[in-house]
Amino acid sequence: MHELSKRMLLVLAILALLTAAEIMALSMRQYPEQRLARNQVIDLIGLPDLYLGYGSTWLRHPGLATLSTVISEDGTLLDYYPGSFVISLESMVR
Amino acid sequence: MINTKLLEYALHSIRRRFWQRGVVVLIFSLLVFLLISVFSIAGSLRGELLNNLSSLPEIFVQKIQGGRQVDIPIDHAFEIASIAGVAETQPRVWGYYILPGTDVILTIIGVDPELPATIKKYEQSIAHLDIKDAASQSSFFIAGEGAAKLLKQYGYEATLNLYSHQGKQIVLSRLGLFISDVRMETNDVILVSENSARELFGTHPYKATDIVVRIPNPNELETVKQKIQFMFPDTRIVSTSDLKAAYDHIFNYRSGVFLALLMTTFMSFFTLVIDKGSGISLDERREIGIMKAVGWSINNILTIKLYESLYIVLLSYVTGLLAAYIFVFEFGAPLIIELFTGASRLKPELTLTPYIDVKLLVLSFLAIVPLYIFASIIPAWRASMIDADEVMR
Amino acid sequence: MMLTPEFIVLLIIESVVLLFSTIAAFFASRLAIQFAPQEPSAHQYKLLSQTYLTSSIIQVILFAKLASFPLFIFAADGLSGFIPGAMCAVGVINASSHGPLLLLLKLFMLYFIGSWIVINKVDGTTIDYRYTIRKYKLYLIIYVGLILEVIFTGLYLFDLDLDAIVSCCGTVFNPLSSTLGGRLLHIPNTILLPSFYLTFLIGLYAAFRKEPIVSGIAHSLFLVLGLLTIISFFSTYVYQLPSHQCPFCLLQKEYLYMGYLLYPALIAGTFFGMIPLILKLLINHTVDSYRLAIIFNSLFVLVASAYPLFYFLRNGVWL
Amino acid sequence: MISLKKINLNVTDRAGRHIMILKDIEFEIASKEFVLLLGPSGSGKSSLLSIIAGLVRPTSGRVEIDGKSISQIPDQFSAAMRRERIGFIFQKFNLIPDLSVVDNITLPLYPTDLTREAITERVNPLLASLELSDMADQQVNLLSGGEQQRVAIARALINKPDIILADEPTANLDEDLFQEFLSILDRLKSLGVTLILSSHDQRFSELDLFQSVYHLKKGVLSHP
Repeated sequence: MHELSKRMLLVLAILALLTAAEIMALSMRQYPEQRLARNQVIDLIGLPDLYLGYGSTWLRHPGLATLSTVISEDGTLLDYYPGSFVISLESMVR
Repeated sequence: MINTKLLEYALHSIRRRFWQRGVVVLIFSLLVFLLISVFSIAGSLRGELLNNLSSLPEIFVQKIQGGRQVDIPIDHAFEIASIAGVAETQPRVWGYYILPGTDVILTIIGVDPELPATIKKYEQSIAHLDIKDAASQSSFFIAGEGAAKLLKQYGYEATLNLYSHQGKQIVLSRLGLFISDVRMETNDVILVSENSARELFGTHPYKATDIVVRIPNPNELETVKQKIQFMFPDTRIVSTSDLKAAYDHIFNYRSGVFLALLMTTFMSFFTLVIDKGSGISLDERREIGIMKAVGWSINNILTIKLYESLYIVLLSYVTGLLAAYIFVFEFGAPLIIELFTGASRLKPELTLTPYIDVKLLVLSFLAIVPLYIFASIIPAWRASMIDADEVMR
Repeated sequence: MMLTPEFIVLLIIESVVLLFSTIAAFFASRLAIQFAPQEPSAHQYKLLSQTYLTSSIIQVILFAKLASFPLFIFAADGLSGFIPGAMCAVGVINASSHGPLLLLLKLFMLYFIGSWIVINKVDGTTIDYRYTIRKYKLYLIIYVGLILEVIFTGLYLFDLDLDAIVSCCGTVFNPLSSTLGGRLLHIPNTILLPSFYLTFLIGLYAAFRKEPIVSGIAHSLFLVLGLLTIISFFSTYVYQLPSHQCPFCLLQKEYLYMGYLLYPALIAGTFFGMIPLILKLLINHTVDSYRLAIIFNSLFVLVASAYPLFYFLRNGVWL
Repeated sequence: MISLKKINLNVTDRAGRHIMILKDIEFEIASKEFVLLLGPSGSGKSSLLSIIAGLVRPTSGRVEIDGKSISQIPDQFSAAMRRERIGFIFQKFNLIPDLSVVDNITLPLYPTDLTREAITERVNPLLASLELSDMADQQVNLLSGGEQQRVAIARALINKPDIILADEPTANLDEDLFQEFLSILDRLKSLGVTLILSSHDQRFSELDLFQSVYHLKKGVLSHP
């Protein structure tokens, strides 16, 4: 009984330590060269948004899209992508 | 103070009823795993965007007519440049190009034609660069990774034929490809010279798609913004601070968390119904009866039941957490990433830079552990109330 | 109404606490009326079994409350970004009129539930269920307190005005302003500090001599003085800025989350210091929690006084 | 030492019928006395023992051990009394099947604040005296009937009780295991323990082991 329960506590302790180690390792892990390349490319192309692979144009650059681009794209899209998804900056800036 | 023997007994009884307890641990760690993975991915992407904002031009000026964006006259750029605090303004021509006969949408961005000469500045982000004859090229293109792969299927590798909006064919020769590290930003991008872009989109020579404005001192951002708005009432001005607020809105830390935590709560209660609803198995009833007969008090039994619940919920939380971080940041979240990438022909591959959100860890812990402990009170009480005499008969 | 993740979790925990405290209150009210352990009827046996349920629920409620109190401050701190003028939790809590009252009620409830747990432990050692009925009547009062707390949290959240400019620790706690914090801080440090250390010593002496009444009074005074001196004196040394008197910025990252060590030590120390008096008044039973009181209070005073001492050693001058 | 005053026990079964199990039981047991409780199965012997152990509350009447009533006291006190003073031997052994021999024997000591070392010191001589040392870590359900009986006895003796309650201990034991149990009873006699043994086995009445013998039929006690 004693060894088995000690082993179970050990399992929990080891998992907790592993998690802490993983979190430490991840927070330490920077990618300087990748960061530099990305900064250069953003400076070159000057567009903010990541390519998350959307079919419609306004979703490629929601940052620069206006509500009208949604409607011009496909009115029905509004239901599928709720209006709040596009950055209707008009509503954002109070 | 704490009777370690009771803790030992509780742990041993978990081990003995492994399957019934194991199911609960599995469901709970899956729950924590899902919650933490989804938010780590969202957080990582958001972190990526916010980092990019630092090297973006501070303001984008778009001309709006009838609610739609139209091309902006280039002389606006000169007037904006005159505003104090503005370092430089640059009219840009960019747009979308749908490869004829396919559903592939490419982003065509026009940059100043002397780029081949100044390409050195962006060397880090471009590969397969044939620098030697770069300077002489006028009609060049640099393709993003996804776009290049796709165009290869259509036979365009070294050269690219685009059809301008009048139907005229424009032939461009490849200057280089964006490296895969920046594919998140440039996966569908085709960089061409401004002249080719104008020819492709048929933009009026004195007009541009929009104007970017660089303002070195962030404090002057708002004032310059108001000045431009005052100067050109029919323009829409997007600043990086708006973008930042917008990204928060999109990744919507709040409503996302709200939904996820609500889901967690329902799921945890649902799991508990399964686990505790199943009542106490016959041999467990007999065991408690025997324990009470040989001298265990009701409080002792409540204590070991509490230890059991604590161990189970802690084990589930830690396993779920560890699994989530390894799954997301070591293996790139194979399946769950699809949640974040829409459907499109250009296969988007996201590289997730590590993102640790301590607040989320604390909140998910507090959303799950107290609930489980509360829900395990009543079953533990029912177990401790078993009548020893009747069970041993 | 502002729904940040912290408030969502807080509301989840508070609603579960409310649900279970209502269950416990239902049983407690029946127990308080019908409990007569001497007659061996089946009904009494059922009531007896329900005492275990209610005490387990109340013990878990205490732990939930111990978690939800810092979470409330953490949530308020999280809101400081959205409320203009609020730099930390103080501003947010003052953003609605119910804020400070809610905070005091939450603090008071910790002590109240804690005392119930101690009474429950003592009742467990009596062979004739001497205090059982009284402890369940006491729980009904706690239940009213819990309801009040939920109502005040709701009120606080609903009339949280996000656009109104609020004053944060700068004005709230500076002696000149007329706010509650301000008036309390009219007491200059030259009086506050010696009385703080004096009540600490009296408490220590009473704890050694195991005097419940003196210890109880001294420690309750010490709690009030402790909170005041943290705000007006010790916090300035933590922030090393004479004008910055704020009790919540201690909880932030740049000050090594020192608040999470100081406040629990003060609360635990004063709680264990007051328990002998509370138990004497409520159930006339003597309990010896003095050792814990001494440990926690000295820890609190040591850590708190370390800041000005180190500051003086390093810079050779007081703030 | 143990005195039962006007113990009545009636129970309502699932069908709601009131069944009288024990009626006006009244008797005294001196310390170190061996008492035999004879009666057919179902005559309320087990309930009487459970009442003495404080496991069951009598409908009326009082049970006193050394003058202190144990029938109306809170559970933690009656549990503590069972833990410190009473050893229970059951007819079906009532061992926890998937625990090892040692864990079963030391089960009563878990709630106490004895250290693990103190417990092993106490359990080893007991294992030796009941020849269980070599199977100490085996799972109980793999043992034979006789061995399980010895484990149950060891469990009853682990907390050095001064009262042993044995409820039909020899019900499913064959002849030589019965003799073996008798030798254990002799050893208990030398330990100076108070024993209450309930059985329907007449063989016990021929022994001169028991100072007093009671007959229990349909809940009524008679002292021949």
